[in-house]
Amino acid sequence: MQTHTAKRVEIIIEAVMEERLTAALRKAGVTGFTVMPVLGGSGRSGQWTQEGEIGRARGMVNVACIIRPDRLDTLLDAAFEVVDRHIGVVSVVDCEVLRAERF
Amino acid sequence: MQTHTAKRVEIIIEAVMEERLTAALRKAGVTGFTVMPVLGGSGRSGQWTQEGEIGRARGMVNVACIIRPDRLDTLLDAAFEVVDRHIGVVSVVDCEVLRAERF
Amino acid sequence: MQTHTAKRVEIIIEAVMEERLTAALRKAGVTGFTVMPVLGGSGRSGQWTQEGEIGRARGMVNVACIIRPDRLDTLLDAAFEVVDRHIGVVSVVDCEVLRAERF
Amino acid sequence: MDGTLAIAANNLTSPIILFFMLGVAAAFARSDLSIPEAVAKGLSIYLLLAIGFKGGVSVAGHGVDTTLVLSLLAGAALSFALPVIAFALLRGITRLSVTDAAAVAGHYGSISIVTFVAASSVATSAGLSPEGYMVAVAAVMEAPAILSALWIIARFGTTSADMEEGLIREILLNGSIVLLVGSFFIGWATGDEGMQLIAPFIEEPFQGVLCLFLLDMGLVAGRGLREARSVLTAGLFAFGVLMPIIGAGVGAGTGLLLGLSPGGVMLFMTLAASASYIAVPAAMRVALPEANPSIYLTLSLGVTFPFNLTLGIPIYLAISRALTGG
Amino acid sequence: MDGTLAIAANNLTSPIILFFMLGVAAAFARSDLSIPEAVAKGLSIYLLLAIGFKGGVSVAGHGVDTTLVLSLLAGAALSFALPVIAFALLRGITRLSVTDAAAVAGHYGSISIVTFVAASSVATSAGLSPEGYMVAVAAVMEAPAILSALWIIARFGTTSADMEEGLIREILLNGSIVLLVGSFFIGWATGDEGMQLIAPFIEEPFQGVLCLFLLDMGLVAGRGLREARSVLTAGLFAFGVLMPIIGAGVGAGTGLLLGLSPGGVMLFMTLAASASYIAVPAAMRVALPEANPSIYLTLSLGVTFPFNLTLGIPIYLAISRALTGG
Amino acid sequence: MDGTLAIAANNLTSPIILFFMLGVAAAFARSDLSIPEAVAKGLSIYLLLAIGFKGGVSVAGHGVDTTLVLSLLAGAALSFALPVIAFALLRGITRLSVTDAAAVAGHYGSISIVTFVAASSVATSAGLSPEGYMVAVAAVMEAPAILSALWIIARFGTTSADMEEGLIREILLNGSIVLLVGSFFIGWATGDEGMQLIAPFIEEPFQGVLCLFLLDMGLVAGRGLREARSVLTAGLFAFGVLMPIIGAGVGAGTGLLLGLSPGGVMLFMTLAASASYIAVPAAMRVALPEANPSIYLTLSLGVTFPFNLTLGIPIYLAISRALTGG
Ligand SMILES: Nc1ncnc2c1ncn2[C@@H]1O[C@H](COP(=O)(O)O)[C@@H](O)[C@H]1O
Ligand SMILES: Nc1ncnc2c1ncn2[C@@H]1O[C@H](COP(=O)(O)O)[C@@H](O)[C@H]1O
Ligand SMILES: Nc1ncnc2c1ncn2[C@@H]1O[C@H](COP(=O)(O)O)[C@@H](O)[C@H]1O
Ligand code: NA
Ligand code: NA
Ligand code: NA
Repeated sequence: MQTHTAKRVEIIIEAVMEERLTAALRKAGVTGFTVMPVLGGSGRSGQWTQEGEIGRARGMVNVACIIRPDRLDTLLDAAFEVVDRHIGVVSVVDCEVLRAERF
Repeated sequence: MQTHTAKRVEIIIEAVMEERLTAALRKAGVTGFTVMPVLGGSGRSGQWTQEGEIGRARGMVNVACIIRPDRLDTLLDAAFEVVDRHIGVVSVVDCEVLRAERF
Repeated sequence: MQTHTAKRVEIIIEAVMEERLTAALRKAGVTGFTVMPVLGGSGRSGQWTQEGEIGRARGMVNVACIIRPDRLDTLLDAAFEVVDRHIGVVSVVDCEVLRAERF
Repeated sequence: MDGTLAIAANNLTSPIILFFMLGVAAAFARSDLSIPEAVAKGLSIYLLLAIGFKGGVSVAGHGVDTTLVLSLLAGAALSFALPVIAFALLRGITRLSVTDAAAVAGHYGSISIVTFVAASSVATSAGLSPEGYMVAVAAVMEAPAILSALWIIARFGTTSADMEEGLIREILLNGSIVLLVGSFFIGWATGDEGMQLIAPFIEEPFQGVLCLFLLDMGLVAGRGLREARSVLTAGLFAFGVLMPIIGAGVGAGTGLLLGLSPGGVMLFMTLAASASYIAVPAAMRVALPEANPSIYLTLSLGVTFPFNLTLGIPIYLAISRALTGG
Repeated sequence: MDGTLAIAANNLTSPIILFFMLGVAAAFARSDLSIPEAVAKGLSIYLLLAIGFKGGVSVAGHGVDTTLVLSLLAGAALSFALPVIAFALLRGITRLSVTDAAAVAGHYGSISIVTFVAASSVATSAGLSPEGYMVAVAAVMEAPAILSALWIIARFGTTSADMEEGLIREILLNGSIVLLVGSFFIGWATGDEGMQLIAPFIEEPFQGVLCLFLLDMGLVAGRGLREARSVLTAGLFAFGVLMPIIGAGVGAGTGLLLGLSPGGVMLFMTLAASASYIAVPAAMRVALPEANPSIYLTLSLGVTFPFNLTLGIPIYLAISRALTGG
Repeated sequence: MDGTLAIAANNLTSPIILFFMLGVAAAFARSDLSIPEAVAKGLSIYLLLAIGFKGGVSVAGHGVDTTLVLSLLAGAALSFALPVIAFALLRGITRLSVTDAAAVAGHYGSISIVTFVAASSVATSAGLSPEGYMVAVAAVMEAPAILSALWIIARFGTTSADMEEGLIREILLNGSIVLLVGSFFIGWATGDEGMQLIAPFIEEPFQGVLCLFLLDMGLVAGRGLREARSVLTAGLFAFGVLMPIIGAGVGAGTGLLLGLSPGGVMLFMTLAASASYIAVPAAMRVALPEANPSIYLTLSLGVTFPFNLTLGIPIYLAISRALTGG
């Protein structure tokens, strides 16, 4: 099956920043992404879980974004602006995709 | 620790197509996969969120499938048949796995 | 944008073992990880879904851990100890991360 | 028509409608108010169980009316027929492609159970007692419209609908149909005794749960309208208001022919006037992926649902009363 | 035994059982009907809180019976002992490995709280008033069976159970035990005054919530049976029906020796007859990962639970009445 | 003060407090008891809807008091002013950085709606009838404190707060404010008629739902305390108990000046004494990411909330009665 080279970016970011991130992505022309839930985790700011929480101060989400390699830097710049002062993790993986016309 | 080369395929697909996809995978001999939830996203067909939705017309799921490299094409063929006319994203990443006998 | 090489480990493990896994990771000095939910899946032990379940006998979670390459073996050893007798899948992917000082 | 205005005004200031409007307003204002998906689904399960059970208990009480079977058949026939009317209307007053028009049409043959519930409330407060089996008619009307839409595609379309084995089974065994029909039969089987047992769960808090559910529907509808402003042309909007009126007319005629009570005629009108937003959209995503979901979801949930909820239902009540002398 | 038949028939047509059957049927028909996991967990939390609280209030009202402590001890002893019987029976009539047989055996020493709730309902409608502390007996019976199963493995098995530090704590502090016991003590502490405050929440809608919960249990049980048909041999099926009867017999003897009321004896029988599907399966996944969960889950939830719910409970009621003259 | 002790003792043994304690104990004991996030959110939505609606109905019944507008203004002023006091106190008795101190201070100007609900219950059982619009005062007090905290940072801090466009809108349209205010207006608009319709949903089960919700709050608070032991210095702990007392004092003075009823004064004290754990923490994460959330969440939910719930509320009741002669 014919596949095409792309980049898979996953941004784990605070739930309160989700809308700001996706707005920044769209502003940078990145219109394809998927938001996935996070149950909890651990990092330099300690361990947390979303269980039973009613507020959004602790929650995080995982925004996955598959993108053409030449658009990666635009995406990372846009994402960095938002995560800059915030906790969160940005990782990039090389991948192959079907149906490249969709990206 | 001893690791083995494998492929990690992630298929973001409409929730209504999940059962068709997993049936197709099983039919193609792919019996190992994990289904993960999706909260929302954005693509050519616009932005959406699952918040407060009671129907399944908009929801998507993320099917992750780790597979021996030589079985990749079988998997992609089976997946493509299902996603073909549908929205969704298929990406493939090279990975290493522990306990290769499980795949 | 400046990125740094890292490893992304994803461990799909039974929910009942989650605490044991994260305790083992922390004991091995791995303090950064994110836990994500799983809806269902299929493997050698059959197909399952979390829908409507009230117990934890069947559920799984996905623990993602981004780590400096030189710490990978420590992590895998710690993880292996916990998954050893249990069902579950451990995969490792090469990735690039922003803000390497966080890992 | 003074009474109608009073009922309409009363309806517009019922907590149910006001909570719906609160949801719409919150969504438009981009508030982060939201009901978790699991809770929203839980509420809808509650409503289906309660309404089905109550319908069954009512049938157990009043016995099987001779018109029951005819009503079911008439419901199915309407569900088959209405999409054809809707399709013709859409092709006449909008520029939708055959595919999109067929998909939308399918929604208007099927029904919205919350609209049905809201109409039942209004009917009851107006002193009417609709036939209990109308809930079974609602269930019967859910699915045929889908087949109708697929037939329209096969007949007039260029793309083919994906009618693979399993689709029909999936449509008929849709969770909301199974729960509604199952609860109906359980209510029928256990009757008043069963009702006494679970009335504090399904009767008493019902209106309050409905408020909360309509808050959620308002949030979802408002969000949809906000996102899909661009697809909502004047023609489509006109369709979203006209089609329920046409449907209600057809429903009224059918109800009268069947000899239903005033409440029954009103509910038949409401069923025919309402548009699906659960069973049909899901089926369309499977069978007709090329159709644009923004169009049919926005029309059904963003235009026709609020229209029926606010203006339609009191109108149908007034007309049904005028026609039946009830 | 005429009364028994009537009660059994009545039980079989109670909404609770019918909703369970609806769930099973929907799962077998592969309907997509499902209750969100969060809602199902919320329902189970509600039931545990309500049943624990009611038990506590009842103890506050009737005072501490002299048999309370003896009943708790007897419950713990039964929970330790029943797995040994179950293990022997399993090794006799099935071909399960030692590991699988021990894991299954552990489930049958422990208890199913929903079965207990259903039996309490039946007892109350039959005019009995079981001792309020039976809910504490239920809590006490949850865990010992796990240790029993692990002892069986250590004694007869080749694989070793993973008895690491923390497991015992985890078993005893299992969420359902903590909630049940905690609510019991809160009910005890606040008594009738507390009950008045929250009765509209935990008393009145209780039966309705139970219906919804049993719909979910039916869906899960049906799905399990569908997936695990292959593991369910005739021998295993026989065990799933025989073992509760044996357990009920042992429970009846114990209840009589303790001098419990007719309702208390019936509930003791039910506890002994029922099999765990929350605490024990989770513990087995941790300590005995080699045991096949399909076997113990299918037996417990797919065979023994429906058996107790439909036939077992009326039988235990009849026997308890016959034995106690109640 | 004998009556106070009795009320305090009575309060400490109310099911609401006991379920909170059960949650804390379960979290400390590392039980796996937990309420699903969706259910917890559903419960908080229920409480906001119910309390807002009831407040509105009460205003509809008693008419718009002349002091209503003044109370709203006073509430906003308090919400602006209290963070300044809190900041000064924190800088005096703890070693928090300006950033952390400002973030914490913001929480204490805002309010905790569950504390308000608990105080309302106690007021009602003590025979008081607080002004219905106090719930609107609560809503008005949610947000100003955030601006106050950001102003403190701008004035005394080295890092700058992230006051981008959208933040103010986001704060004001926070889901809990929108739902509380929206339900208040709907209750006002529909009055007693609306209340009759949905009372079996929002009135009767209210106390029971509150118990379940407080169980969840106890679990979350207990977990927070367990994780964040290290940040909780003696100075911070002292602040977490002193600040509500100071706030209550300021609230008492304001309530008296406004001429509120005994119940109104007590609720004003409670609002001023309580600390936010929904709106403010979320806003701080956005605007002041450098502030350590463990500090403000632990103080607000782990120290001040339990203090108010157990000791504070009965004290505020006693003082309000003494001051108003009510
Ligand atoms: N190395 C990592 N791998 C995966 N997730 C991480 C990692 N570090 C941090 N996270 C996630 O990001 C959150 C905040 O991290 P931190 O800023 O280090 O406290 C954590 O709670 C985790 O959910
Ligand atoms: N480039 C992408 N990266 C990640 N997810 C995507 C991407 N494009 C689309 N998606 C997901 O697939 C869904 C449908 O995409 P589309 O068909 O482009 O509307 C979106 O709503 C996203 O959830
Ligand atoms: N190849 C695979 N790819 C992704 N997930 C898998 C795979 N194999 C197993 N899993 C997951 O791990 C669980 C247990 O696997 P197993 O031990 O093979 O039954 C499955 O239910 C899946 O959720
Ligand atoms: Na219709
Ligand atoms: Na048992
Ligand atoms: Na305050």
